[in-house]
Amino acid sequence: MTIALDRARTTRWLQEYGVYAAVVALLLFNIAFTANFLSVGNFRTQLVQAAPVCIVALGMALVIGTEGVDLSVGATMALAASLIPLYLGAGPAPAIAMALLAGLLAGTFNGFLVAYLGIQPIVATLALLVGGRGLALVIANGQLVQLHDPAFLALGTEDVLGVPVGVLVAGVLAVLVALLVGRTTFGRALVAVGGNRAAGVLAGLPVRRVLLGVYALCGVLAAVAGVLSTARLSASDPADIGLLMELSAITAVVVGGTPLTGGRVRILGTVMGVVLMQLVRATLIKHNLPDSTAQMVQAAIIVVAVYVARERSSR
Amino acid sequence: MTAQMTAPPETPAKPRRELVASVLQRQGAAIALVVVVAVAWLAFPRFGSPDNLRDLALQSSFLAVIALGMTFVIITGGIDLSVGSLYALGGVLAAYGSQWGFLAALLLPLLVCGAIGLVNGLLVARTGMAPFIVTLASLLFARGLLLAITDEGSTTYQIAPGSAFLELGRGTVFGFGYPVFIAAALCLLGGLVLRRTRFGQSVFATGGAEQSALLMGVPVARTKIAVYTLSGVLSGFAGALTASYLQSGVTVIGVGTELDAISVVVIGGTLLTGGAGTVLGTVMGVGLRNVIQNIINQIGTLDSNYQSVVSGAFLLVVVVLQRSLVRRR
Amino acid sequence: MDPVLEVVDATKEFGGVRALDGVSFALRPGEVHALVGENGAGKSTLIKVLTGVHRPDSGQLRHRGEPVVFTRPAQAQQAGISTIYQEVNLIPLMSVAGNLFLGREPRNRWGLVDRARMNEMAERVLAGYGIREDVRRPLGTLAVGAQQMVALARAVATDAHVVIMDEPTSSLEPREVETLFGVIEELHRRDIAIVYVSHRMDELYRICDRVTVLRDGKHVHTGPLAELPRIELVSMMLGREVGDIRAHGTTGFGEDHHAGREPVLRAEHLASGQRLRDVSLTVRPGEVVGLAGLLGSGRSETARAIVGALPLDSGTVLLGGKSLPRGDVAAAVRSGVALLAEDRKAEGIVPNLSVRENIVLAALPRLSRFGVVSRARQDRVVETFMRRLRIKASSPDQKVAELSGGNQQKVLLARWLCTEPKVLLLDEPTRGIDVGAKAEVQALVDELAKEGLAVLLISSEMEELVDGADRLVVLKDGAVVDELVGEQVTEGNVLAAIASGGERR
Amino acid sequence: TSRETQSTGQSSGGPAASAAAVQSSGPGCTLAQTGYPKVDVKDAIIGFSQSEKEANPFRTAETQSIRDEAAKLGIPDDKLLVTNAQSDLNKQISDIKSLLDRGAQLLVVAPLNSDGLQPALDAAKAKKVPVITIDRKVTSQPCADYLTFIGSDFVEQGKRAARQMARVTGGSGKVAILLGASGNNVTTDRTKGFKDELVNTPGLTVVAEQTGEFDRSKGQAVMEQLIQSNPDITAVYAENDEMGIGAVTALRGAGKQPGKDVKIVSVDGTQNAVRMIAEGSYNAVIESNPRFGPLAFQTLQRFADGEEVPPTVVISDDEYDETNAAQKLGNAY
Ligand SMILES: Nc1ncnc2c1ncn2[C@@H]1O[C@H](COP(=O)(O)OP(=O)(O)OP(=O)(O)O)[C@@H](O)[C@H]1O
Ligand SMILES: Nc1ncnc2c1ncn2[C@@H]1O[C@H](COP(=O)(O)OP(=O)(O)OP(=O)(O)O)[C@@H](O)[C@H]1O
Ligand SMILES: [Mg+2]
Ligand SMILES: [Mg+2]
Repeated sequence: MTIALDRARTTRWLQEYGVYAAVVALLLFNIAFTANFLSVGNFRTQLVQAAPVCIVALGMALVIGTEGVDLSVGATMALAASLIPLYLGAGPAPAIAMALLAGLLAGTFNGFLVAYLGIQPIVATLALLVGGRGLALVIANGQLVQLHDPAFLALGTEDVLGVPVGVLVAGVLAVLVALLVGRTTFGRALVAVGGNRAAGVLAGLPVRRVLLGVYALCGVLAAVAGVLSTARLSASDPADIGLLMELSAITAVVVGGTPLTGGRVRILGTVMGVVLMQLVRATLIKHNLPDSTAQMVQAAIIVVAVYVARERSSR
Repeated sequence: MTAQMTAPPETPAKPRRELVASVLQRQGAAIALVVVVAVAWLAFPRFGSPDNLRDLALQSSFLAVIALGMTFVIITGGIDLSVGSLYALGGVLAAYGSQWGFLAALLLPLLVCGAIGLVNGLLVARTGMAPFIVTLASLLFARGLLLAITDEGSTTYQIAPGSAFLELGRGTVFGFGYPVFIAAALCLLGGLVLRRTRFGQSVFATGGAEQSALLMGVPVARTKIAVYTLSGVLSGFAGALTASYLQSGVTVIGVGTELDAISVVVIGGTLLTGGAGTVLGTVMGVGLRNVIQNIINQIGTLDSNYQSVVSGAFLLVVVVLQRSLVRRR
Repeated sequence: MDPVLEVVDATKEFGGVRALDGVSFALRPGEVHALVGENGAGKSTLIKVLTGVHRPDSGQLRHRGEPVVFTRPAQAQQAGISTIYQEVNLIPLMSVAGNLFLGREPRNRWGLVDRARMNEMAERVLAGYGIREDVRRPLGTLAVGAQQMVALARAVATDAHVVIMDEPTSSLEPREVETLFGVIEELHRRDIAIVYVSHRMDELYRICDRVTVLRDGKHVHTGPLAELPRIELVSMMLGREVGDIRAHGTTGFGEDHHAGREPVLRAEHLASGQRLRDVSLTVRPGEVVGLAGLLGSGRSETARAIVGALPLDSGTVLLGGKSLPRGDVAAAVRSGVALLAEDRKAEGIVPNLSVRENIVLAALPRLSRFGVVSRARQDRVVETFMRRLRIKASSPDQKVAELSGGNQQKVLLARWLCTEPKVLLLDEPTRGIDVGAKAEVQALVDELAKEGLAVLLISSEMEELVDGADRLVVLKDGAVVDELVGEQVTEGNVLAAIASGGERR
Repeated sequence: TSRETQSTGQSSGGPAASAAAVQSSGPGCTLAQTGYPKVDVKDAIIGFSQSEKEANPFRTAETQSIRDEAAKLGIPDDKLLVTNAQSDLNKQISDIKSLLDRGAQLLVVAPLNSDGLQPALDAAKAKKVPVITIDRKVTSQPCADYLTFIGSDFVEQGKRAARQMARVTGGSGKVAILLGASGNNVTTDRTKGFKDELVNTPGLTVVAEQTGEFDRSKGQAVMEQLIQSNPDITAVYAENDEMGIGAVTALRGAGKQPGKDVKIVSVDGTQNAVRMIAEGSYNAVIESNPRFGPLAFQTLQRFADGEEVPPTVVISDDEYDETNAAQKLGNAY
């Protein structure tokens, strides 16, 4: 009896805190077995690399919370990136504004398809995944463009209060999104829509507007990630930026304990999910494992992490 | 295809308007296909050439085999993202196995890809993990395995020119490649299994309302395991066919094929939420995709960047149309 | 007599909640055995243990004296135990025939499903239950009652020697209930043992031989039913003294109310497709208006139309003299209309959210400023209503999915009350909740009306309607056929109105 | 029999200058041998199948070079059919078949992959249409399955990169390799050549090899990781310029001076990389010449004229380093 109870408790604990435990375990492993791991520079690198994925994953977590999914985030990043060189002549602010506007439009478009036309999220956003990058390439005339505007590039290189700009942005956004989910009517409505849409309708929630808002937000966040990645790369590269980002983001969200069935959003978990996957990648590279092994190990880690964090059906 | 496959499930026999609407909805892809083909035939003189049609059929056959498995998976309410990787892996294994003869070339990919599909199924059915994430992991795993057996992709296994296995992908009847007939036969069989066997009924029941199906005594777990295994086997088989056709186990194929397969299944009218769908619809979806692709080629002057924009827009149009037809009902 | 099916000392926990606590239960061959208890007493759980849906944490299952372990419902079915579960558990997208024969489809000599024969057999079987629908239609397009009959036909069609029915009548209309009882008698004659769960006392006394009472997951009593006075049965279920209960009536309703003059709600000529043809009604503050009619007469549709959840072809809804925008639920809620939906699971609770979050869901705009929810105000509201409605939950943070049906219903009622509505539309507010909770809900409705709330009450239970309503609007085929006021509100008049279809006027 | 192929372009300066080809070995192929019809290039319908989107400079320059040469020869627009397979092997096969269907009499193909184009080649063979593959060799029979291959020797590129590496590092140091996409034979060859040649410089050791998938941002991300775990890296060999440029950004971010603290050698010859050499933040680039137009059309013409065509025509690749980068910047693509 007590054994059973202990097991139940352990399970619950793992479910709740599994990602954190995994992050800690991986950190310990690296400290023990990876050369030069314990250095400020190294942690900076990990955070800087994780920042764009994290920003995208925040938006993805919201979408997943509504029982949806957004496959077009990578394409949206490309769209945002493709616009930057066109407007950078007018200064970084207009360029960034245009990029974010593109993200907003892309997201709103997805949201419209999902909320007002009732198209299933996977298919609705698949259309933009297929066409969006093409559009970005058309805008950019198919070319990578080297950027030279120092103010814009500073976004990718400078620190504020000793923290890289990208990391700072990701951190602030994470806090804001967490507050949005936990404290606002919008956040409540979002989770309720994901948990039981029909009930949301009858409770007088603005279900469609909430969905539209969630996808729009996801689009904007993807665009933010696109801007930051572009600044970091010091080039607008619509062909490659954000490639397979949708899968990375979804993985991070799910590994972080947000179920794909909606009705629940875990923001801190999502951030930890991003950190976990980043550490996994870093570990594999640092130990110079060949691509084949790296991919198989990643697969195994995803399965184990999600297995531990899954919602158990009692039997 | 035969009458059994064409018959939409549970035709409501009552009012005619309802019937028309339901046919439009269920066979939306077929109707769109007819329209698109007619337009292409009129607009592009070379579209109707035997060579073009043969190539169209052949190219469609590989995707059709993969999408067949995907149809089963999606009807159970699941999704299989690993098919693209398994397709590539299957091709490599077939080429590798061909050195020991026909049977090895055929069985090796079926066994390995089937085993990965089985693991997908076990994880989905027994642990309650989301199919999306389970198959995403096996997408990575299968790619990794493929790289491992090809020295990080540096070795491409060739099928010896005299090998009997080559005939499978390269033989023709009336100029149409064997894969066309094989895919047609598989789809026919798949349609029959889906519509006319208890297993097929279990597939529909599992996707329609899993909890109810369980209470009604449907072997839900076994059904899920079976469909993921089937999807794995079929992807591996499509890979083997492709390898035979290409004479080698090419490592660079199959990237993004899962999205192709999902979109053709959806275009074919199968609900992503599960519980409804037809094999015929999927076949039509495959046809539609490849005809559009072919038309883009016929135009010839379309900038390569615009091609994906057109594909995306097209997918959107079909899905929106289909949705509005469903709504109308 | 040896029991055909028996559990000994079964215990089952769900994450800390002990749904069954050392329960033993034995079913004798050929008997109709009633299983009763409050909401959340563990009836459904016990049934699920008997049929292999759940495996008990401890305890033993015996089938015909032999210890067995059912790991899947399919195994119990193969052993001859068939079940109609509490919620209609069929496949909505699958055809009626497909549902009926799922898993035992007739096959031709190639082993393929013989659809023609299956449809023909299905038609024949269902005709015996008074259902003459196209069996190729998706099951989901049938009315709920008809679906329930399909489930019944399915359960009985297998050659079972045990049939378990978990609240089979909760969504049946009287005629269908009679059909069901006919089937039960037939099964009784064939010496098939039946477990019968229901909250309706009349039914139990009419058809059951013996009764087992559960309370809070524990076994309380097993014995012959006929000699057990009704009031004693109820007292065992509730765990209260007999005298305590006698003081209350059969329903929780009190006297008629004093309604205001001017109607606060006025619905005029509502029409929507085939389902709603012409419905006009008014509700005054402090008045309980009942909506009577058979299943499928359009009562739920009327309520949905009033809040804007049903697209209207024509008609207007006026609230306090101002017309509500069509098809805008949010606007209706904002103006003070609240609908407690019929289907608690599908349209009511948000299962993943806590009791607290479920309660404040509809009132969020009032509890927040600039879109930010005020914790303090929220907690105050939640606490007030949890106390007032006596919601049994371990804490406001408990997931609502873990509550019993009756408590879930109260949470939903609380959700609407905290929006401080002017008009409350209650669609089957006591369906599937136990006698105790039912009386509480009824008393609450009464109290609310006294406070000046306008209430529209939809119920399939005649007693509830007649006792509760000050005025009754009778619907038939989507149109108002009669209106009964004051003294006219009697069971007989309602039935007459339905039967004559409005000729009385 | 080997033969020197002459450059058609100006003798110096212009982009076409580097399009000069060196000879190759093996028995030649003649029109008579194949029994193909004689088709004059200027009057023929010519099909060009590009493999990937023209999103990187190499592909852009390659397609442009074909178009430019066709224009130069006075071939009208509607007689040069161009398709793009968008990195989809099956699509390239369809593309080639559809080119044949549309009446192409001569084919120039930039294969997506060395293996897997057999069905398309067979279709061309059946229609007696000669096929020249450019930039990537296919594993089929020259003269029988295709006419000839024009392209760089990727192994040789790797070797030259290793020699440059030895030169710029002074023969000692720790090298990180940024590999191309896995499963790509360009990756395989450039790696093999580099490692084979590197053996001759015992002072240089490879300490890490990780894929950057020919992508700038992946190259950058991998490099950032490697700098942290192996701070003693003194040189980077990137298998294309994009990853090399990514490495430059990564090194700058880590506070190192690319080109000085850490030497960078890569293969391709894009404007961006060559400019960096001139600026001193890059060390050497081995060119991978994309200007196949002149050579391709020339070879087809010679074949039509009945001359013998060698099975492999190696295009000459230039080399950029600190000595010539500034003045040859115009050559880069
Ligand atoms: N799957 C489950 N997970 C968690 N708790 C559960 C689950 N199923 C039942 N419970 C809990 O077990 C207890 C018994 O529930 P059960 O459904 O057996 O009650 P019941 O007697 O059938 O009530 P009702 O009359 O409302 O149908 C309740 O407290 C319920 O919340
Ligand atoms: N999804 C549906 N498709 C077609 N007809 C439907 C559907 N849902 C309900 N109906 C029909 O609409 C009519 C009214 O529905 P409903 O049964 O909800 O009425 P009601 O009077 O509210 O009954 P109750 O609330 O007691 O179930 C019925 O004839 C029913 O068969
Ligand atoms: Mg129950
Ligand atoms: Mg109703």
